[in-house]
Amino acid sequence: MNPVNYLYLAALLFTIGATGVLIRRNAIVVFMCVELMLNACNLAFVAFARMHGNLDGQIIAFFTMVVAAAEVVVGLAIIVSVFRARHSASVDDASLMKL
Amino acid sequence: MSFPLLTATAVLPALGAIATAAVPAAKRTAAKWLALIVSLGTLALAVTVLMRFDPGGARYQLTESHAWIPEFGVRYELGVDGIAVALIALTAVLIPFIILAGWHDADPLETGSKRWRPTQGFFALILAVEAMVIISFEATDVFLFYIFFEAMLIPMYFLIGGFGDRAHEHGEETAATQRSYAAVKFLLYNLVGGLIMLAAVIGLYVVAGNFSLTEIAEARANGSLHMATSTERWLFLGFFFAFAVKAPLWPLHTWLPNAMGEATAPVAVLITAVVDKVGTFAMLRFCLQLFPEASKWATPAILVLALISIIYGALLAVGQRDIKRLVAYASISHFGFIIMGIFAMTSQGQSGATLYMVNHGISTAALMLVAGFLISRRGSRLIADYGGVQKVAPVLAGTFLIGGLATLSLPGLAPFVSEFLVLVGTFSRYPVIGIIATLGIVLAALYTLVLYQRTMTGPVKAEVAHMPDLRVRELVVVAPLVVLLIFLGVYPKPVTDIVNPAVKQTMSDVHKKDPQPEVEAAK
Amino acid sequence: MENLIALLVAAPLLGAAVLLCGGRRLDAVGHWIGTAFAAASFVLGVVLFADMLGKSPEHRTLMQHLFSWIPVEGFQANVGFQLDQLSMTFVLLITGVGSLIHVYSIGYMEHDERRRRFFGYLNLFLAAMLLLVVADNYLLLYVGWEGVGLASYLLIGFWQHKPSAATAAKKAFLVNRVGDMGLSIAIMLMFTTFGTFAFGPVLQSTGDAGEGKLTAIGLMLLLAACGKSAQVPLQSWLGDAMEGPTPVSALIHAATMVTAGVYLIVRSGDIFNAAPDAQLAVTVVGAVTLLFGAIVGCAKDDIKKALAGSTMSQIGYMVLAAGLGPIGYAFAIMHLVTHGFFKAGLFLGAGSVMHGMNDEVDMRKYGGLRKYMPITFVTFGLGYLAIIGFPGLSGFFSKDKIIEAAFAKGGAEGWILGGAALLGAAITAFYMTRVMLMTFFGEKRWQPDEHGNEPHPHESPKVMTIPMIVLAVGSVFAGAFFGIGERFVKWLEPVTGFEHGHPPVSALTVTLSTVAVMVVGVGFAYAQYGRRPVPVVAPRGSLLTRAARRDLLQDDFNHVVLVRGGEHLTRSLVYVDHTLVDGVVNGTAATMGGLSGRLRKLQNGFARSYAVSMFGGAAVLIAATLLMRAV
Amino acid sequence: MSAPAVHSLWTMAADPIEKIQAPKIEYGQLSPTLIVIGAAILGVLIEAFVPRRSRYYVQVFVAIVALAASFAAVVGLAAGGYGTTKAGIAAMGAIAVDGPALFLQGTILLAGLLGVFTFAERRLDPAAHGKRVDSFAAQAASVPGSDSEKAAVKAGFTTTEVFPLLLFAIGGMLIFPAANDLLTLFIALEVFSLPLYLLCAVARRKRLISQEAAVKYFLLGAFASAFTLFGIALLYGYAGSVSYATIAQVVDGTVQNVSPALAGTMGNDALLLVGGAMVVMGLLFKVGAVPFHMWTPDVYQGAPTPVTGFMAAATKVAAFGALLRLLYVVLPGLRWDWRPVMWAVAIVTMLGGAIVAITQTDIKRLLAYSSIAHAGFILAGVIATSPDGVSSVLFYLGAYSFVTIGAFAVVTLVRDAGGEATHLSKWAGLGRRSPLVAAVFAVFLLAFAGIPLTSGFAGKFAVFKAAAESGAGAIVVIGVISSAIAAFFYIRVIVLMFFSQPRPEGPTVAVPSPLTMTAIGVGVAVTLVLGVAPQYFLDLAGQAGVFVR
Repeated sequence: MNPVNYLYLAALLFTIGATGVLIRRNAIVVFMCVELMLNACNLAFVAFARMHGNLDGQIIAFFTMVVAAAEVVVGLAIIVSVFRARHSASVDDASLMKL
Repeated sequence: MSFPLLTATAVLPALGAIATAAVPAAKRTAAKWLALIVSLGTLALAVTVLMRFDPGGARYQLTESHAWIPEFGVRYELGVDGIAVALIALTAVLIPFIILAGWHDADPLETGSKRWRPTQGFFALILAVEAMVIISFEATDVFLFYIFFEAMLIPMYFLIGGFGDRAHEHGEETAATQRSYAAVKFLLYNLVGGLIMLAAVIGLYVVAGNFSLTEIAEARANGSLHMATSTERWLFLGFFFAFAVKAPLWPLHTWLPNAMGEATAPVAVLITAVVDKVGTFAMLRFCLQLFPEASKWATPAILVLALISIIYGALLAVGQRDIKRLVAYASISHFGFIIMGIFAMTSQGQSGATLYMVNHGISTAALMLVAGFLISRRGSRLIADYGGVQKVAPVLAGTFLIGGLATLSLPGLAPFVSEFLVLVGTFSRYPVIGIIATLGIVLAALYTLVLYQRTMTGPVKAEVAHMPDLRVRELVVVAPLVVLLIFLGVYPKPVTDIVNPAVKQTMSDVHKKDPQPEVEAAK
Repeated sequence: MENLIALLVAAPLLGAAVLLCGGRRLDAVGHWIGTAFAAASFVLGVVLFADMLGKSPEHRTLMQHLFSWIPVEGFQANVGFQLDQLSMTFVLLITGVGSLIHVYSIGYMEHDERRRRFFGYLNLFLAAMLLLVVADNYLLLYVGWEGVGLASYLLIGFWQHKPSAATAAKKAFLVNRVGDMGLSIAIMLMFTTFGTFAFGPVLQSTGDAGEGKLTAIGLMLLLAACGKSAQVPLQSWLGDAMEGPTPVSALIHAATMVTAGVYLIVRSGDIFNAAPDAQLAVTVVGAVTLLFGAIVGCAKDDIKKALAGSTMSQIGYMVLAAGLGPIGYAFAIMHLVTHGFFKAGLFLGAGSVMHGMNDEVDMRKYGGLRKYMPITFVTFGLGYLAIIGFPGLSGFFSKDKIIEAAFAKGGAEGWILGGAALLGAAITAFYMTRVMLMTFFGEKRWQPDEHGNEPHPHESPKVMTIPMIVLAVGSVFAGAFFGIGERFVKWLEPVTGFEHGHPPVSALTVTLSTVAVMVVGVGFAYAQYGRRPVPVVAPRGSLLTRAARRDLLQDDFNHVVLVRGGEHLTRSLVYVDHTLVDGVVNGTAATMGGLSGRLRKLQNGFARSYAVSMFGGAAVLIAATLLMRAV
Repeated sequence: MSAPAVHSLWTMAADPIEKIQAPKIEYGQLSPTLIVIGAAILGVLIEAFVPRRSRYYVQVFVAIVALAASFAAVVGLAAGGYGTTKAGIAAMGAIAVDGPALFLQGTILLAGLLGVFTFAERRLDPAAHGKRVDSFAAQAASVPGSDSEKAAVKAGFTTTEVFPLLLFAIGGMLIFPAANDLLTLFIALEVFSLPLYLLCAVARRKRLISQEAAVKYFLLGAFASAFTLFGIALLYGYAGSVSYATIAQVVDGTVQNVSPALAGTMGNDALLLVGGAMVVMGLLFKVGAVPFHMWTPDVYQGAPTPVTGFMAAATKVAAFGALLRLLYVVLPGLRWDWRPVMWAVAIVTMLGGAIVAITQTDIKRLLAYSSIAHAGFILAGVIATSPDGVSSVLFYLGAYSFVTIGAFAVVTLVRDAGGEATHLSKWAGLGRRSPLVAAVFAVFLLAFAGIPLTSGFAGKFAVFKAAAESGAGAIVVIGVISSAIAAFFYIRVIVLMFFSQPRPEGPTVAVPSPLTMTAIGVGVAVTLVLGVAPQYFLDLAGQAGVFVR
């Protein structure tokens, strides 16, 4: 199967994730969409690694997962603290600062 | 390595400014005296410069040159020609009078925090301005000049915005708002001008590779530095715009009436008699030398603008109800004459213009400072609030009249010489413009005499009935100015002798010769 | 000898400086100091005169170079003096009459607490006027020219507490400034044409210059002369100038300053000789003014204004003569001098009358004063006879010559100008007789003023009468002295040149007709004011009379056209400056603010919309990059 | 030195081998980073083991020592010629040690040092229950206004974790501009971003907006880094490697396609362009360039002011460093593709920042927008694509970071009952109440406005000059115009401080401890010195103007 299709899939996932970030209100969901985008990247990396026949991409994928994990830690911490303060996880509620 | 006289002339007031600012809040009077002494010291140095300067000698004298920012090709280069010397002298002469005239202008009304020291600030700022003005007269490096041309805005800005007339006809609150409006207007106008000039300065660097006025002018002269016509014109416009804002030239003038109206009289004098001169001076020194061709190209347009300034400024002066704004518009008219003289490209015009800068400085100082004394007595700037002052304060009225007569350039007083030179210089190249400009002298008579009549003559108004005549301090300020006006009116030769060689140089920079009289031409 | 010229000018200048800077401590003696300095310059003048008589007519000119004034490349202005017969004449007139009037003022200004300053101004005037006539180049002349203007401004407005005085002073200065504009333009033209503006070089090289240029110069000089000498169309200020103290009117606005215009034209004779059109213009101005002034003089009830009108008209004669070229110059100056005597005398007389009448100026409130102030009556009467050209008195000689010369111009012009001059003579006789009758003859018509204190007419003190007597003597004999044997003409000829005019009719006819019209004029006046009592309240009068009372509406014209128009112009300009010029800038600032406010709205606080902008931005970025490659 | 990259090591690992050859690490040249990160880890341990009351002192001590030592190391390296002659690639091609890297690391470290000072300030907030407190929450985890928070305050807790977090962030920033392959770039990005997200959330006062700032920053930041990562992926796909050198070679076409199998990807310009654009976009987000700037105002306003100051200064430095390296080392071959785009970005950034700032009413937001405008000016230098451009940008960054930290430090001083009084109206008449503070702030504002004799002018001039020389005259003119617009709002603040009557209920100016004083003092000193005699630093930046490949 043409490896390029994997790339298309990755791009598709990435776009879905981005769209999710743009349209979903719940901070958690938005965050999950970001994770989705990261995973799309991982797919792309792996696909490219296979095409180039070197392991760089695969290694990077691991790095990405670690980074994603770290982001989860930080992100959830922030989101949860906001949730506890406002009893709402909606990004749109967090709009005290504007203009 | 001789004693850096020029640097000293600029550094002394700078240090004086710092010292004055450092005087503790309680020692208000000490600060005043310190400032006065420093300004007198500067005057002494300026006189030394005058003495050491040899009109017949090299174009730039007492030069100093040190590396400063090689990265930008910037050098610390100082040097004075006749024009600069004359203007430095003017500055150094006027500042002590300005300080003396503003003796009580900055005494704090309400006591703010213990650290709030308006008086110290006021005089420190004046000295700072003096330092910057002097160094921009001395700088022969475009970048160096630009730095101080711009930097002097800041102290001026605080002087305008921070200190206003005592009792203001509309009350302190509005006064404050008007002041800050005037200050901001002043700063923004000049900043925009300066920034546009910055673009041109950078452009000049890109073209010329350094900032040394002498080198670039040299290279332009012997053709080793070629500029595309369009480039030269753009750069010229960039420079000229900044100077025209500063000068100010119609239609970039509207900041001046606000600034002069709201500022105290001494500061107003500082603006129009000292700081604005940097603009006209720079036209002579930078525009003509760096961009001779473009200057000639722009001459017609500039002359027309100058002509408009002359007539327009005078007409608006007639229409003013506020003494200080009237003087401001009169100054606009006079700056029109100066610029016209510069760009008439005749030796009469340019010598006249330089002389005009000096004379206008003195005459405006005389008129404005006396007006300031008058205003401080009555607490109003409105002409309508006065009348019959001549009866109660004859000396004040007399000096005011002399200042006015100088403003309408009465023969026998200094401004006449310069104004006539400018007119002749312009007329001999552009007769029509010259004739129209002559209308200016009628209008000048109109606004001056109307002002005098409304304020000084007629039945004595009740509010001015007990107005004291000039005090000793005020006489000390005015008398020397009057003497100067008369002396330079009868015997301007000392100044012209210094200026003429420099003007001859400039004329050769722009490759212009005076038009020949018809009779010789016929032969 | 030369150095005396500088002293001549310096003496009164010093006097002015002393008096004006001296302060109150000089109040007691100020008037004596002033008079002393004036007298000193008169003595100097006499000494120089004597010296001059000692030389042969061709070598009488004294030159003195003092110092280089404004040296700029081609433009070399010097402070230097030139004293020739023409200047000499003026020097004597100015210092002589000036000194007399100083003396007179001692009495006249006795009760004014600012007398010291008054004398200071008078001295200042003398200095400026002397500078004007002894300068050796036009620019220095210009200095004197404006200097006398300043002095006249200060003196007209001497009683500043009166708004009318202040206004009159301002008006005088402004109208003069218009004239000065002409002078400065003339100087510029000279500079561009001859490369100099010193009398000698300019006047000698008129031959090399094009006639067009010379005509232009001539017209500009004429404009200047009109301003200073109150000639139509710049005459409007002279009437108001009477607001000044009477000695001022006598000295400045009758005898000396107002004649400066004539001096200028005669001095520039060579230019006019080479520019016939300019000359014609001069004669026209002169003729028009002499009629204008005369008509105005007929209608005024204010004695000083009547005399002012007469002054205008007499100067009209001089200008007319000056416009006639070499045939007229000498007579212009001659009439100028005689006029200096009798007109000054008349004004001093008027002053003396006012002095006795609580400063009442309305002739309708005089009448029968001859009984109360005999000396004034006699001196005034002699001056009267002189001005109407009563045979044998000075006015007769000078005026008659001018009329003759006018006819001698020849052709239609000659007839028109001559006719105008004759008519003028008649009217002169009429209005002067009117003044005479209304003031000194008939019944007393004065009543107590609103404060109830009735004037007690009395003769003035000696200090005032003596100058009047002296001037009266001058006005009687000067003409004969000058005229018989063409003494005056010979004296001036080396400077102004002279040709004998040849009128189409014999000189005798001209003289006789002059006398005839004079008699007619007197007769009319007597019929109207001598035979029947003069109403205290002026009758409405004919249209012409009413127009004449208002200076033939010339002021109204100025008011409507210049003043009103000017006010509107300035007001609208102030508006424009505020709304348009300033508005543009404030407008840009405002638009910036508005733009900023609108862009601010994008920052709506919603993280997702931020994300949208980022996403969009990224899309644009990518698209642009690809596009760059594509193109 | 072309990269015998780590990755080739991995690829070799595919076939059987006798012995594993250990990777070669130049510890000396990496010492600045290592010191800081080590100190950060140490900080974590301190949090775990040192008793609460003495943590603060130990943390501050460790942080300051570490940063100072690291800075010393940077100076040492620079003196050792590693910035110029001995510049090279370290850590098997992962990190470049060259002029720009060292210059920027030095700047970041100094900024960090001043940052630590402002972090450690404990005199400004009124003492809670007799205990000195800094501007960080007593217990970040506790709900604002809850009992647990009150208890924490009463107990005198303070969030001393901020110091290790700061150190981690600095560590990341040190790597960021030195990163020599895209992976390191990404990791560094995350390493310094994540701590900053947290730091934004831990303000003591106004905690709600603080947390909101954190959320926004975090979500948008993660969003942006996702883009970056995808861009990296595409570049990797294009070049078959993430090492800058290799990519550059492929771009220049010096490496020919190995096998036709790779024709689809290797050397496919679409991948290159799109990938490059996305990576650049991630960096533009960090520098706050329009249209990726929208997080800036909110985050700057919400975050604790010391954090804002540090972030505004250091992040910009690091991000621009990385951007420069990317554009100058990886994509010079694409100059003609990205320059026009960057032109556009620079222009809209300059104008946008300046215009929107006019109508701001909160001093912190105002400074945020001004920082956006400045990002635009710096971009003008970036697109000069000449060594002059690089050095001008370096100089500008150095000058700018000190002004920024100083300015925000002053903001921390002006306080009223509700903490810092950041609304402009409250600053009215400050000049009368405390002339000195107002004067200092005025100096910073004038520097922002680029008035001569301040560092701002020297920087602006350098950047514009470089741009003009590279033929970007239009950029210069627009830059000049926008700085005229910008001048307007700086002046507005000065007017407010000096020419308006003080409000009776106006804020007080707290007297800070020597820490903040030092921060402000250094800020002023550098501003004036760089304004009057910039030559030395210009030389420094000039020597540092060359990237190693």
